Amino acid sequence: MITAERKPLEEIIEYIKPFKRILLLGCNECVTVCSAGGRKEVGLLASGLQMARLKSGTDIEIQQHTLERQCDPEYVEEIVSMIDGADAVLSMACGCGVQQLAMRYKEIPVFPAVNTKFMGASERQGVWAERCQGCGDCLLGITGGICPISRCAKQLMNGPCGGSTTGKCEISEDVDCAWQLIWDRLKALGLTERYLDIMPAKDWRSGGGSGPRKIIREDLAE
Amino acid sequence: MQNSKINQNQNNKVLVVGGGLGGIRTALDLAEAKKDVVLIDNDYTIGGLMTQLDRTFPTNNCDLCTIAPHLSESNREDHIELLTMTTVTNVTGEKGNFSVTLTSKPRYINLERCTACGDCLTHFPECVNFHPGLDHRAPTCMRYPQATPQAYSIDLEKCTDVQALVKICPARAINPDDMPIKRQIQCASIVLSPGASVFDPSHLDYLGYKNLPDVVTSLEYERILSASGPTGGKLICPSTGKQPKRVAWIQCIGSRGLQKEAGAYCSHACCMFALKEAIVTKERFQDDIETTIFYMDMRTFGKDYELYLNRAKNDYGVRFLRSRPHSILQPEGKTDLLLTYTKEDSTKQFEEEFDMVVLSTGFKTSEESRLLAQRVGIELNSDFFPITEEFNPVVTTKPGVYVAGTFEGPKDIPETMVQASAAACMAAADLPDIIDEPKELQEAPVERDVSLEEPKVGVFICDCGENIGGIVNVENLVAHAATLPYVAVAKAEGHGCSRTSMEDICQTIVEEGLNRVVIGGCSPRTHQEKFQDLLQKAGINRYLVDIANIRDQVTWVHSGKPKEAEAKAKELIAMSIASVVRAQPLTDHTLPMNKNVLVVGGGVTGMTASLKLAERGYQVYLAEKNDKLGGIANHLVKTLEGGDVQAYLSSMVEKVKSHKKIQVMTRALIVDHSGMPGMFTTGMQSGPQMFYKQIEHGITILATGAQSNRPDQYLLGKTPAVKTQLETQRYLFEHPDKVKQWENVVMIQCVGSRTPENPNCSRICCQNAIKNSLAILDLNPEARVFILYRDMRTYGFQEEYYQKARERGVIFVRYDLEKPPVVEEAGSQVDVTYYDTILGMDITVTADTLCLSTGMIADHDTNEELSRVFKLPRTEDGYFLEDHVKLRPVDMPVPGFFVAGTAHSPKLIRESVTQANAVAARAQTMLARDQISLGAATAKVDGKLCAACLICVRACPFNVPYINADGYSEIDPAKCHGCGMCVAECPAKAIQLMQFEDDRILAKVEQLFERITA
Amino acid sequence: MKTESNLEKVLAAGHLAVTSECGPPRGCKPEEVVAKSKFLDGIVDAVNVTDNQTAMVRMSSLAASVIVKQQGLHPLFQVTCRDRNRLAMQADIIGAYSLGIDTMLCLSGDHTKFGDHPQAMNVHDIDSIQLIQMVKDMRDKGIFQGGAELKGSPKMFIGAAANPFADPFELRVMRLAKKIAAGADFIQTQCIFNVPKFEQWMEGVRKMGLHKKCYILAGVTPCKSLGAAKYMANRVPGMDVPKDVVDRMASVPKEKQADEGVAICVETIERLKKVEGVAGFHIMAIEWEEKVEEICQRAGLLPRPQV
Amino acid sequence: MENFEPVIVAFCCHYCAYTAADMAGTQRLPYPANVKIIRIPCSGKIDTLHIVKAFEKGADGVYVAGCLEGDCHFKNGNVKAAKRVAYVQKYLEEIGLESERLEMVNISAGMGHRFAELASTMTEKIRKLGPSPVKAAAAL
Repeated sequence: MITAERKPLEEIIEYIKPFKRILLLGCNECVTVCSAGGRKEVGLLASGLQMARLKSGTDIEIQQHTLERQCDPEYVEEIVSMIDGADAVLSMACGCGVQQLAMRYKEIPVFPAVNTKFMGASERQGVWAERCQGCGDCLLGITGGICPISRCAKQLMNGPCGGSTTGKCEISEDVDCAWQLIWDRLKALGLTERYLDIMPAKDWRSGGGSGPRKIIREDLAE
Repeated sequence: MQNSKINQNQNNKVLVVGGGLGGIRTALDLAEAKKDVVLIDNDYTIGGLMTQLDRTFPTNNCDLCTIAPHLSESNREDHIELLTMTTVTNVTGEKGNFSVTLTSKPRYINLERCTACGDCLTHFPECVNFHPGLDHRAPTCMRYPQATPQAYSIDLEKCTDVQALVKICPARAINPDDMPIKRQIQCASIVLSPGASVFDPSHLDYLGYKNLPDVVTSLEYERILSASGPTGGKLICPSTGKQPKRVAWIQCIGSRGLQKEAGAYCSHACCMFALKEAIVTKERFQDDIETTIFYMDMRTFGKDYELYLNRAKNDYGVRFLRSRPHSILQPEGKTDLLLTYTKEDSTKQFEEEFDMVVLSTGFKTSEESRLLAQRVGIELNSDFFPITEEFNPVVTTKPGVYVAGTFEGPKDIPETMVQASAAACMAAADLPDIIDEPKELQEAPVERDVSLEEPKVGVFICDCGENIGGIVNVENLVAHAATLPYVAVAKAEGHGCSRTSMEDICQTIVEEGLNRVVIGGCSPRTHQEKFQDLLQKAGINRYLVDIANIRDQVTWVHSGKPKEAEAKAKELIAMSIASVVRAQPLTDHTLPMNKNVLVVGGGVTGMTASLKLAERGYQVYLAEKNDKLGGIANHLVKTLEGGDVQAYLSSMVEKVKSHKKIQVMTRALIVDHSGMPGMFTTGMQSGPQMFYKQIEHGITILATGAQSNRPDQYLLGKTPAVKTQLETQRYLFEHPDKVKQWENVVMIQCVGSRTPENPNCSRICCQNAIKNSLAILDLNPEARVFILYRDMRTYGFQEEYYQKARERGVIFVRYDLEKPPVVEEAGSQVDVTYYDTILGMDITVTADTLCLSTGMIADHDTNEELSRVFKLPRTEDGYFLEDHVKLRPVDMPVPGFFVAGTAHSPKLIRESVTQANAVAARAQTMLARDQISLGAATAKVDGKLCAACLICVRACPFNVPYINADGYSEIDPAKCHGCGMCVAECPAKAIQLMQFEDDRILAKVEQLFERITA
Repeated sequence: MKTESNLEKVLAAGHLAVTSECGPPRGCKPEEVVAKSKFLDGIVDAVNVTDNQTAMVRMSSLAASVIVKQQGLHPLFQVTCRDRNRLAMQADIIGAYSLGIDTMLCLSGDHTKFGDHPQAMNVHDIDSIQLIQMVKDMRDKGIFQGGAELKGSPKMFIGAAANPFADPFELRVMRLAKKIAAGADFIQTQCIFNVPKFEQWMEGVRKMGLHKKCYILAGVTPCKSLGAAKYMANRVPGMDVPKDVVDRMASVPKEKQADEGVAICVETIERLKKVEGVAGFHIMAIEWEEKVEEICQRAGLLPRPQV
Repeated sequence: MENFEPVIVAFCCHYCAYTAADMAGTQRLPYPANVKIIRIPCSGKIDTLHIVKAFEKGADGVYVAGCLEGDCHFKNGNVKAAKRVAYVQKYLEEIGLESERLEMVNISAGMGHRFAELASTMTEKIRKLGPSPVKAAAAL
């Protein structure tokens, strides 16, 4: 899932300062799941903005709506009737959603209300952790199912650096050493021999090294 | 007349004597199983001793909160006739047909009229019985707000101006002409649970209790700690009013035959009681107060109690001194108390100063209950506790009369609850089978469909006598309410909860075609159900009412500021109106009840429960994993008291096998399970061929037992000279000649228990060692028996056998976990070396036999498998974990599941039998119904909004929500507890809690501020 | 002989080699490099020139190496993977060799979090093992990492680092094996205070015969003060300073602590000499270069052989 | 703002705090009428949105009252409530409201005194803070 976090309120207020009628849009996909931009957060932000604007003595009208997904044009089309009543759009979706809106509604400014963070997994209630950097050439099959690209601070592909201490990364005690995890798992799987193979320098083209990426499924693409 | 419901000619009811926690439980169990009960108590309100406790072990919960739901429950039950201030004066007849004379003292208050407003107390405090409780030094004013009945009581003798008192009551409930009432009732059986009183140490001069204010009993200390106690929860020394710095507890006051007039028994609960008080003290004051417990043996033998003891020691730093206190003195001119004591390993006297000393006083039967026993005609033992059946401690010497709780013998709350349910089971068995009552049929009014109607609100505002009307102008409130949107009718209602007002409200609803109701009155906590019932009677959905609490939370607390009070009352009423217009009709969730029972485990517990339920006509499936019934009892010979286990067991097996309604399945293995409470389906493989079959049942009883432990210690299994206590017992029985040749026998206690690996106490081993050593001495009086122990835990009446063993020369030597005995092989014998603390050296005994008290451990494999299949929680050491360790000791958290016997925790046969009976009673409360009602306050998911994010799945404390096959969250209303935590965390706002929907809460908020922003 | 490196010559001749370290200045002060070089002249066989050590910006290690070279010493050019991608690194290596630098050390590099530019991106296009492989291929196969032919190969004597004390311990020998397989000619270890643990690691090294495949220089550091010992014990990830070392530092008065630190260092070297497979020492006297001579003197490592 | 009378919303859990409020009534313990109680089944039902909405609509102060720690009838609702309150406190600061206007309290059913005491101290505290800036701005 894509994770995100609400931007500081101050920054959002600054974006929409010149505008009176705001269309605040949530997204019922990833940002709902990570509690950053679902119906609930839309309500909270609307209320907060309302208060902040009241305090500063400027009027604001906020229309709240949550789309099923902001990254699909068909869903984005849904708000076509609401756009007319707004001076600006504030989106609580990830960067994909914001861009989709901006592309579709060229005549109206669209602002992000969240910072898109990373592709992650739920560790437990309320905690999301980075698990993938979309390198486009998945290594998990040879690293015991644990990704050194997204989980090692130095993206080391051939083993732990000298800073690995009791299973933790040198950058923080809260961060697991990815290579400790990989090693433990390889051991559990009886695949420790595999570690001795030198993993060659990575080809980063698949990971964005050659510009914006696209996937085209010939059988589906029109 | 308060006894209007008692039908004089029927003997299909049970008399329950004593309205403490045990009596309430018995009455509730019977009532829920549709048996009629007369519950009497000699006090003004029910609740007993527990209402005076601050917190209870081992959860340290606030008691008031845990008992409250039970009390109001008992008042609501249709089958219970509650008579307070009432005693038994005579009993004639026999089982199935008793005739009992009851005498009630006058209350001088009409219960039907009294609204518990408290005006009488305010104006004539001296005339009103407000319970002083057991704390003679500092009475507490109002006992507790959940008092049942919700009424006061008048002490007319203390009243000088009766007329003035009568006038002060706005409800005209005071009746000075009230008379004692004598009445006769017929009943089929009687349950006695009048409780016990507490030992009074006043006559023990050396403890100074009478003269030194800072020497208090444990119950008094409890009152001082209690938030509703005399000091408002402030811990202070009574003499100085200052917070103490050093508090000591002295155990066994009035127990174990230690003092003059003390009982010879152990009082069972005092060790835990003292631990709790010390822990609560430490929790609140940490290092500001030092806590010391002077004890002989710490008896923490209950389920997970040993962990509690370890917590007190290790986490809270409570100090434990194994010692015998000699005296408590207060040196002239000082406020300190000087405690003199000797330690276990020397005769030297030590002195230490304390600010407060708490005497852990034990239980004692009261004169009153001895008299009761005499009147009822049951026999008492030398300690004045009832003589009971050897395998069934709730059965007395008189058929049809049962006992429970501390009246039966000293015990703690969970065991009281278990006995109370067991007594209910026994008492119910004496009743004729009931025919379905027409009573329930008559209340099924047709409900009007209001879902498409515009809201039409009726607002009814009580004056509650002066309580509301005396502070605010009710007419103003009515006038204001009438101006609000959707309000069709607004009127003043006098005492809204009185019969006449209720009728008026009902009529208005019908005549005006109202579809929403707001009551302005007292707390919804106490009165919501009453008004919900009223709506139902008036033909509209019961959930279309909202109560504005303008008494307890307005006029009572803002009486000094009538203007503000009136404004606030208006606001609260407006908020209720705004909220109720958004209320939607809700249906209580019900399920049809399958009346078959699955009992898992064919030991004594499982068989007892099976028989009890089969005898009531329910089909029982009894699944046993071995090829033979009887469980661990197959290995037992006799009980401590001399009961013949094998004879008991074989007759029980016979009965089970021949009962038409019991289907026994041996070699049975539970493999799958599904369904909801009241309609389960469980699949199992059984028999030599392991055939698979499915059973439909409404109740599941877990009686899977435990295993006897066999740790690899002290050469067990390496030489025949070393045996477990269980093996020893068999050996004594089978080879008496060999026993006669023994010279030395050593027993080691706590083998494999109370260790870091298995921290809990096995409960049964101390009495086992005593039992076997007495048996050895019977066969061979010359034998020298050594018992190496850590704490002797012969609780209750077992203590007397312990004393007997000491008298007969059994040598008791204490050892520490750090210095365990050492055992070495010595030919056919073993050398046992232990450290003697008194001699200060190692002693070696060459023993012919070494008996290891290895105790019990949970049946991990079985329990783990079953907990997985049934989704039930277990304790850390593998036993099943009940719903509430205190108040629901045999109910599992999943409705329809019960646990009994050693599957719950280690226990003796009679304790297991009691639990088995208790479980049978609890099961009958469900089996008696045709439908299971689950209430309406449950969370509901809107699948269209749900993002299947799992946040509700993780937030639910009861693991109810799940993502269904359609890909959205689903909450089973049968399992939902209605807390609303999922609702609050749902990021998609896809969940609503019925009765507390977001729009209703927000409507209240918006309404409150309408005036301000407008 | 694979290269012209002085260090390789010393090692190949069977001498115990000695290297030390020179941290480039944080500004345009070439004279500091000159001054540090003076302390080490004639004392060591090669001087490690660090590459933005602890993720703090300094004079580039290439430039500083050149200055060291100009002083007549043998620079040991350190390269980390943190700041440059494979193009930049290869360019620097070619440049270095062209300026007469023939010995280098391949490192992952400290994370920027610890330095003075925590905002900076960590490059890590390749890791240290891939770097070793890249240099080896440039030297032996004459090809760039991308596969194209190199016109004039850098004949680098390739070093790598090893930390016998980091976790998971059992991986430490295997990781060394990987570095050697990738092409490391010599190894410099993390500072050794815990000799028994190092011996344990060396046992593993010998078991795999790794000490025969490359030269292992044992790292040592003199503690300047009790504070420094404590800092290394508690704050530096992957450092193992046993309590008895700290206690020993604490047992002497403050003014004698420096001497004690040197004494411990010398004793450590003496103990390490007895460990089979140790081919020399890497003395890290951080901002204390003037003491290297004394240490070498007392440890009997002087004079340095002329090869 | 001479005669400023704050309006304070108290979200009280059914089992403990609301019962304590009733008990304050039974014992006739006066507290300021500024406090208006909204009953919820468990403090764990408190919704961050409802707290924020109360401020938006004009509350000068809000507090959430749950059972004592360890006493929650639904296991851990009060702990969850405390976390949510702390979260909203931060948000209030972002909006420009003093976080002291919001509080989490724990109270047992028997603590009528404590309830009255809390209501008084909360009212006093809010009185000192003055009217909510949001309400003040809306009034202009």
